[in-house]
Amino acid sequence: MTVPLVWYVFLALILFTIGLVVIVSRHNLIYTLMGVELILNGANINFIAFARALGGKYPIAGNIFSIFVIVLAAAEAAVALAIVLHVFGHFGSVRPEDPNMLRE
Amino acid sequence: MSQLQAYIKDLGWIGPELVLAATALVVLLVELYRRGRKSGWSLGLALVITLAAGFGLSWLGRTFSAALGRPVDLRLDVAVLGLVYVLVTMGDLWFKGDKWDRLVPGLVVLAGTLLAGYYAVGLMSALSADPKGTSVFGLQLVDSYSVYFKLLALVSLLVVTLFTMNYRDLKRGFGEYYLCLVGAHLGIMFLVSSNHLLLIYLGLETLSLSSYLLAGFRKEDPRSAEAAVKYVIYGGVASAIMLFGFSLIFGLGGSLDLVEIGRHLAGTAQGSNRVLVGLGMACTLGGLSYKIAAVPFHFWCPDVYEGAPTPVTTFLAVASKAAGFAVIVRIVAVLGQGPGWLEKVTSLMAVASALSMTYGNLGALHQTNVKRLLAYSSIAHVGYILMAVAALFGAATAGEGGTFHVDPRAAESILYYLGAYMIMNLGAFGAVIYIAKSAGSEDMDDWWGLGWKLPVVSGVLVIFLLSLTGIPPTVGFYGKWLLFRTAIAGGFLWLAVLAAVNTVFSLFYYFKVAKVLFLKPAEESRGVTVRPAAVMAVVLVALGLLTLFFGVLPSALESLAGASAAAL
Amino acid sequence: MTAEFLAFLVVAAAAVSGALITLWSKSIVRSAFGLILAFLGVAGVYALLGCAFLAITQLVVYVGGVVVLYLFGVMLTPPDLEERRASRVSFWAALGLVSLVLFSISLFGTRLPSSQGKPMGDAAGIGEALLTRDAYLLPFEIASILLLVVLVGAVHLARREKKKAQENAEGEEA
Amino acid sequence: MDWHTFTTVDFAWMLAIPALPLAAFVIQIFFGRWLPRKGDWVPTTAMGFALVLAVGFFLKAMGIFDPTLYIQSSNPPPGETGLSLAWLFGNAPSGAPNIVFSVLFDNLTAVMLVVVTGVSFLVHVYSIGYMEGDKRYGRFFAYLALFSFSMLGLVLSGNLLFLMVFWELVGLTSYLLIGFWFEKPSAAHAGFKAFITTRIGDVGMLLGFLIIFKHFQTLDIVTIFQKLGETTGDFQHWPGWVTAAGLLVFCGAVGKSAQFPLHIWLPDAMEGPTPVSALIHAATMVAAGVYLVGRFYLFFSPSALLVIAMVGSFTALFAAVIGVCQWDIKRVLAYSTVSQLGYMIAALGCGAYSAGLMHLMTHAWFKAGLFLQSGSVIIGMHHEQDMRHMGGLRKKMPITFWTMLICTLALCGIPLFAGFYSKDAIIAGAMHAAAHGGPALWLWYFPAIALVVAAGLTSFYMFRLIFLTFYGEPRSEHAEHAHETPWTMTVPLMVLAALALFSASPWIFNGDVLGHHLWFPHVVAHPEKVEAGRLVVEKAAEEHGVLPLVMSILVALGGIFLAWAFYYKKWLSAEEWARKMGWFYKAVYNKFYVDEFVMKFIVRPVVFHWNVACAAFDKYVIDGIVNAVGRGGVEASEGSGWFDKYVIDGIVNAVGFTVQVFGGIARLFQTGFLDQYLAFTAAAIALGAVLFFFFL
Repeated sequence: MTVPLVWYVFLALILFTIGLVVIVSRHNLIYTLMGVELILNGANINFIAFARALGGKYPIAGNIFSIFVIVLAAAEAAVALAIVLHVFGHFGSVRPEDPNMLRE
Repeated sequence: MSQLQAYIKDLGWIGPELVLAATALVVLLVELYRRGRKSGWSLGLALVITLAAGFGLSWLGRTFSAALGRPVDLRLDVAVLGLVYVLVTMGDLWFKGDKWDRLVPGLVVLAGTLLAGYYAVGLMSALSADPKGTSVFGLQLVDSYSVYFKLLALVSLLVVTLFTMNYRDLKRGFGEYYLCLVGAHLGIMFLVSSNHLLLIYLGLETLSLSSYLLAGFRKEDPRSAEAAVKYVIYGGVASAIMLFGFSLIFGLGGSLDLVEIGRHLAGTAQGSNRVLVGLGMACTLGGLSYKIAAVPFHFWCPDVYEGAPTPVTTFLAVASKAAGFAVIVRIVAVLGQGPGWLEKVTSLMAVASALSMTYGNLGALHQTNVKRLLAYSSIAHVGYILMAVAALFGAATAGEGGTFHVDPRAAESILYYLGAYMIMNLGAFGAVIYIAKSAGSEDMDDWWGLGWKLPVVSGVLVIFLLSLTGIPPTVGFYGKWLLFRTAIAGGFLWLAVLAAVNTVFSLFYYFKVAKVLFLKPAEESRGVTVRPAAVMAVVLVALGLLTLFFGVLPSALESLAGASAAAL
Repeated sequence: MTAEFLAFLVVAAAAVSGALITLWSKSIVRSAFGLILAFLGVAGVYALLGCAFLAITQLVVYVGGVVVLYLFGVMLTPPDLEERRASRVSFWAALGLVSLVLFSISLFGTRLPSSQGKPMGDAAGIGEALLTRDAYLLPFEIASILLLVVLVGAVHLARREKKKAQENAEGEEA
Repeated sequence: MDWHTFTTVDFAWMLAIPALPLAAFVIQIFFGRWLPRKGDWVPTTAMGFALVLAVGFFLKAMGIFDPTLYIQSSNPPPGETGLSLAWLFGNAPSGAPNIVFSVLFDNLTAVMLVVVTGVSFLVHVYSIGYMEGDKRYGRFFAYLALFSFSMLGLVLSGNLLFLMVFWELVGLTSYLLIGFWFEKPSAAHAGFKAFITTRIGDVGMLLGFLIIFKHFQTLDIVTIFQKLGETTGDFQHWPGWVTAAGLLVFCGAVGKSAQFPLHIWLPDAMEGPTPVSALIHAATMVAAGVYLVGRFYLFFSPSALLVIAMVGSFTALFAAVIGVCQWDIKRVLAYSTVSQLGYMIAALGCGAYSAGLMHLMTHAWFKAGLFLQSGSVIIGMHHEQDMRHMGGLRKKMPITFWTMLICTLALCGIPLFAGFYSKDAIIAGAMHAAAHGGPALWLWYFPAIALVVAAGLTSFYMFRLIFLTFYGEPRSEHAEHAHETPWTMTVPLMVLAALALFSASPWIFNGDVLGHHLWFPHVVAHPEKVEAGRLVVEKAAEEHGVLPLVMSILVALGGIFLAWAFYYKKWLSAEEWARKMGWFYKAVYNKFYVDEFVMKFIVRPVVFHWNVACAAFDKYVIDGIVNAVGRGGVEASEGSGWFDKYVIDGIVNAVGFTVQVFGGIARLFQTGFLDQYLAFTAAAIALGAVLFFFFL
C-alpha cells in the first residue's frame, strides 16, 4: 500500500467539506440531500481506509459498516424524497425557505 | 453449548425487542387484512393470524425464559391478547367504521407493549444481581442501564398509543402509523443497549427515519408536512455529520466497540492526533445533540414540535429525547475517560447546557402556542440534564492507568430526571391534546377561563407545570434537586447558579398557562364543543398522581435509577 | 510516484471534481451527474483499497439507485425553481476552503496508524460475517425491520388519495 | 539580539501618548457642547502635547537607542512596568496566558508615533477651518481624538490581543469618520463598505493570530519572536504553518492598507470630510497595514514574502492605471494612495525593509499635505470636486498652489524632495531582488518592472491634476470666484510642504543631495535575523545604484512631460487617446470592474447575512425595547393610584420588558427558514471545532 492513509483521510475531508457547502449554499432541498450523500461517502472512505490500516478483523468490519451506510443512505433518500415531494404538493416549492408557516 | 442454544439465549436477552417486532408485524398483517375486509373469509384470516401470533408469542416467551433459566410463564398473557384481539376484529366486522379502524391496531400495540414491558420488568429483576449484564450477539450490552431506558420507552409507547387512539385529527393510515411508532421504539430499544458504533448508527436511523415519517403523518395538513421536511433535512444532515465523526473515532480509537475505543483513547495521550480526534468528537457529539435538541442543534425542535401531530410530539419530546441522552451519556462516559479528553468533552457539554437552558427559557417567554411553549421548555430541560452530563465524572480523580470513571451519583441523577421528565411531559402533552381538542385551538389566547369548564384535566395540567418548574412536592422538584447537587459536586457551580436563574424565568411562562386557564370566570370562556374520551382523562389523572407520588416518595424511582446507573 | 498513487490521484480527482460539479452547476440535472461522477470516484477508491464487493455495491445502489431517485425527484418538481445564487455559493465555498486549508495543515502532521495493506473483505467473507451470530447478524435483522418501516411509511406519504368522495364519506362518519 | 526594558517613568510617559487623546475624547464627547468654541481646542491641545512627547521619544531613539537593535524593549513583568490584568486581580492562574497591556517600543514605534501625532495634530488644526459651521463640529473633534487614541494604541501595543483590539477600534472609528455626513447616502454607504471590506481581511488576520497563539501559547509579540527564532532555527527552516500564519496576518494588511483586491473601499471613503481623508487614508490607518507587515516582518517566510511583493507591486501598478482616468480630485489622490501603499508593501516583500517604512513616513507627510491642499481647493471651489470644472486657480490660491506643487513633486520622486529618496530606495530594492532573486527567480522581475512603470504613471496623473486644477482658464463659475482659505488651513499646508521637502534628507543643512547618509535606514534598521537566510537588499537601498536612480528620475520626468503635452500644451488630445484605447479605456474607467466583482462575490453575501441579522435585531430587540418603554409610559400615566402607577405597573412593565427583550433573542434565530437553520448549524459546528482546538 503505497498511498499513505492520510491522503484517504484528506479526500474524505474534502468530500465532507464540499458536502457541507452544498448543504448550506444551494437553495433546493434535493441539493441538500445530495450534500448529505457526499458527506456519507466521505465517512465511508474513512471507514474503509482506516479499516485497512488497522488490519486484523477490521477490514471485514469496515466493509460491513460501509455497506450498512450505503443501505441506510438509500432508505433515507427514499424517505426524504417522499417527504420532499409531499411538501411540494403542499407548498408548490422545493426551496428550503418556502415552507415557513412554523417559526419564532 | 451449541451454536443454536447460544443463539436462543441471545434472543432471550433481547426479548422485549422481539415482542415489539412481532407486534409491528401483526399490526401490518391486521392492516393488510382489514383493507380487504369486505369479503367473508377475512374473519377466518383474522382468526388464523391471531392464533398464530398468540402461539408464536407464547412459544417465544417460553423458549426465552427457559434459556435465561427463569420460569416465566407467558401463556396467560398471550391468551388474553388473543382473546382481546379476536373480540375486536369480530366487533370490527359488525361495527364498520372509523372508530374500530382507529381502535384495532392501537389495541394490538397496547397488548404487545404490555407484554414487552412485562418481559422487560423480568429482565430488570434478573439483572438486579449483576447490573453489568451481558453482551449479546457480540454487539449489544444488555445491562440494567439499557433496560431502564427500555422501560421508559415502553411506558412512552403505551401512553402515546393511548393518546393516539384519542387523537381525532388523525383520520386514516392507522396501521402505517403504528408500524412507524413501534418501529421508532424498536430503534430506541436497540439504540440504548448498543455498545457498538454500527448498532448506534442503525438504532438511531431506525428511530429517526420512523420519526420523520411520523412527523409528516397528517397528510392533509401543510404544517405537518413542513415539520416533516424540516425534521428530515435537518436530521439527515446531522446524522451524516455524526457518521463522519464515527468514522474518525473508529480510525483513531482503533475499534468499533465503545469500550475498546475508550480504552484505546485513554491510552493515547493527546498528541498529534488531537485535531482529528477533536473533529471526530465534535462531529459525533454535535450529530447526537441534534437528537436531544440541545442548543445550537435545536433549530428544528420548536417548528417540528408545533407542526407534528401532538402524540408524535409527545413521543419526540419524551422517548426520542431519552434515547438520545442514553447514547450521549454512554459516549461521554467512554470518550471522557482519557486524561486529555475529559476536560474538553465536559466543557463542550457545559457550554451546550448553559446555552440550552437559557435559550429554551428565553424562547418560551413569548410563546402563545402551548405546544411551541412546551417545545422551548423541553430545550430548557435538556439544558438542565446536560448540566449533569457535564458533571458526569464528578470531581474526577484518575483511577488506575490514569483513566477517569463516571460518578454513579451523577448518572443516577440523569436517569432519575429522565424518568421524571417523561412522566410530567407525557402528562403535559396529553393535557394539551385534551384541552386543545375541547377548545378547538392550541393557542393559549383561546383558553381563557377553560379551567372551570374542564376542571380535572386543567388541574392535572397545573400539577405537571408545577413539576416542570420544579416546585415541591412534585417529581420534577426532586429531580432538579438531584441535578443541582450533581452539578455542584462536579465543580459546575456556575451552571447550577445559571440554572437557578433560569428556573425563575421559567416560572413566568409556566404560570402564564395556569393563569390563562383559571383567571377568568367560566362565563367568559369559549364553549367546550367536543369532549375527548374519558379514558384520556383517566390516563392523565394517573400520570398526575404518579407525579405527586414520586414527588413525595422519590426513593421508589431513585432506587431503580441508582441500580441502573450502577451499570455504567 | 507509483502506479497505485497515480491511480489514487485519478479516482480522487474524479470524486472531488464530481463533488465540485455538484456544488457549482447551475442545472440540477448536471449536478446529479456530477454526483454520479463523485460516486464513481469513490467506488474507484474502494476498488483501489481492494474492496471489490463494496465498489460494486456502491455502483449498484448509489449510481443505479439513489441518483436515479434524485432524478425522479427532479423530474417531479419544476426544474426552474432554484435560482442559483452565485454569491451565496461562493461565499460558503470560500469559507469551506479556508477551513479545509486550516484543517489540512494539522491533518498532515497527524500520526495515523501505518498502512498494513492486507487483503480486504471479499464477498464470501462479508456474507459470512453478515449471517453469523457473533458477527453482524443482529444489524442485518435490524436493517430489515428498518427497511420495512421505511417502505410502508414512505408509501403512505407518497400515495395520492384516490377518491375524494370516499374521504368525505369517512369524514362524515368521524 | 538584545532586549532592553525601559523604566517605569518611560512607560508612564509612553502610556500618556494614547491617554491624552483618549481623555480628550471623553471630555469632548460628554462636555464638548458646553465648552467655549464647542471644545475644539481640547483634542487639539491634547494632540499637541502628544506630539511633543512623541518627538521627545523620537529624539531619544535617535540619540540614545542603538540603531542596530531591532527591538528595544519587551513585555515587562506584571507589577513592574506593565499594566496587567493579573496585576489588577491578584495572581493569574498558572498556565493561562497572561493578558498584559505591554508596550513594544522600538525605533519603528518612535517614528510611527511622530508620524501619527504629527499628522493628527495638523489635521486637528486644519479641521478648525475646514469644518467650521458644521452642525456636528464638536462631535467631529471627538471622533478625531478617538481615532488618534486607537491608532496610537495600535502602534504601541506589544500584545496580539491588544493589537487586535486597537486594530478593530481603528476600523470602527474610521467607520464613524467616513460616515460622518451620514445624511448623504453615499457617505453612509462608503463607511459601511469600508467597514465590511476591511473586516474580510481582518478575519484572515484573526485566524493568523489564532495559529500563532496556538503554537506559542503566548500573546506577547516579543516572546513570540524569540520563540519563532527557536522554531525556525537560523531562519533556514520554515514550517508550513509559519508561512500560513504570515500570509493570514498579511490578509489584515491587505484589508486595512487597501491592497488588491480589497482596495475598493478606499476610493469610496473619500465621501468623508477631507481632513479625515488626510488623516486616515493617507497617513495613519492605511499605513497601519504596512506597519503590521513591518512589525511581523520576522514572520514572513521567503514564499510569503514573494506573495507580499506580488500583491504590493500589482496594486501599485493597477491603482496607478486607474488613477489616470479619474476626474474627481480626491479620487485621483485616493488611487494614488492605493498605489503608493502598494509601493510600501512591495518594498517590504522585496526585502527593502527600511525603504518601505521610509516611504511610509515620507508618504504620510506629502500625501496628507496633498489631501489637505485638495481640501483647500474644494473649500475654495465651494465644494466642487470635479477637475473638469476647475482651472486657473494658480493665481487665486497661491499658497495652496505652491505647497501642492511641492508635495506633488515629492510624490513624483523628483530629486531633492523627500519622496525621491524613499521611492528610489524602493525601486533599487526591487531591482536588486530581481537581480538576485529569491525562490521562483523569474517572478521577481515583475515587482521591479511594475514599480518603474507605476512611477511614470504617478507623475503623469499627478501633473494632470496640477495642470487641470491650477493652469489654463477657469472652467466654471466657482473657479472664477475661488479664494484662498484661512490661516488655520494654510499653515498646516506649509508645515507639511516643508516636511515633504526635508523629512527624508535635510540636504539644505548637510548638503546630502543624493541621499547617501539618510537618517532613516540607520534608525529603523533591517532586522538582523533576517539577513541570515533570506534576501539581503538593504545594502542596495542604501547605496542607490546608478541604474535605478537614473531610471526613476527619467521615468518621473517622462510622466511629467506627457502630462504637460496632454493637458497644458494640448499637443495631444486625451479624448482622442481614450477613443483609441477602446475597451481598455473603458475597463480602466470602470476601475477594472473589481468593485463589482468583490461587491458581488464577497461583500454582498456578507452584507446579506449581516442585514438579516441587523434587521432582526432592529425589529425585535430595538422595537421591543421602544414598545415596552412606550407602553409603560402610557399605562403609567393612565394608572389610578400612586401604588398602581408605580409599583404594580412597574412590575408588569418590567416583566413585559424582560419578555420582549429576551424573547427577541430566541426569535432572532428561530426564523422558520430551514436553510438558515442549516447555516447556523454549520457555523455552530465550525465554532465548536475552533473552541475544541484552541481554547479548551
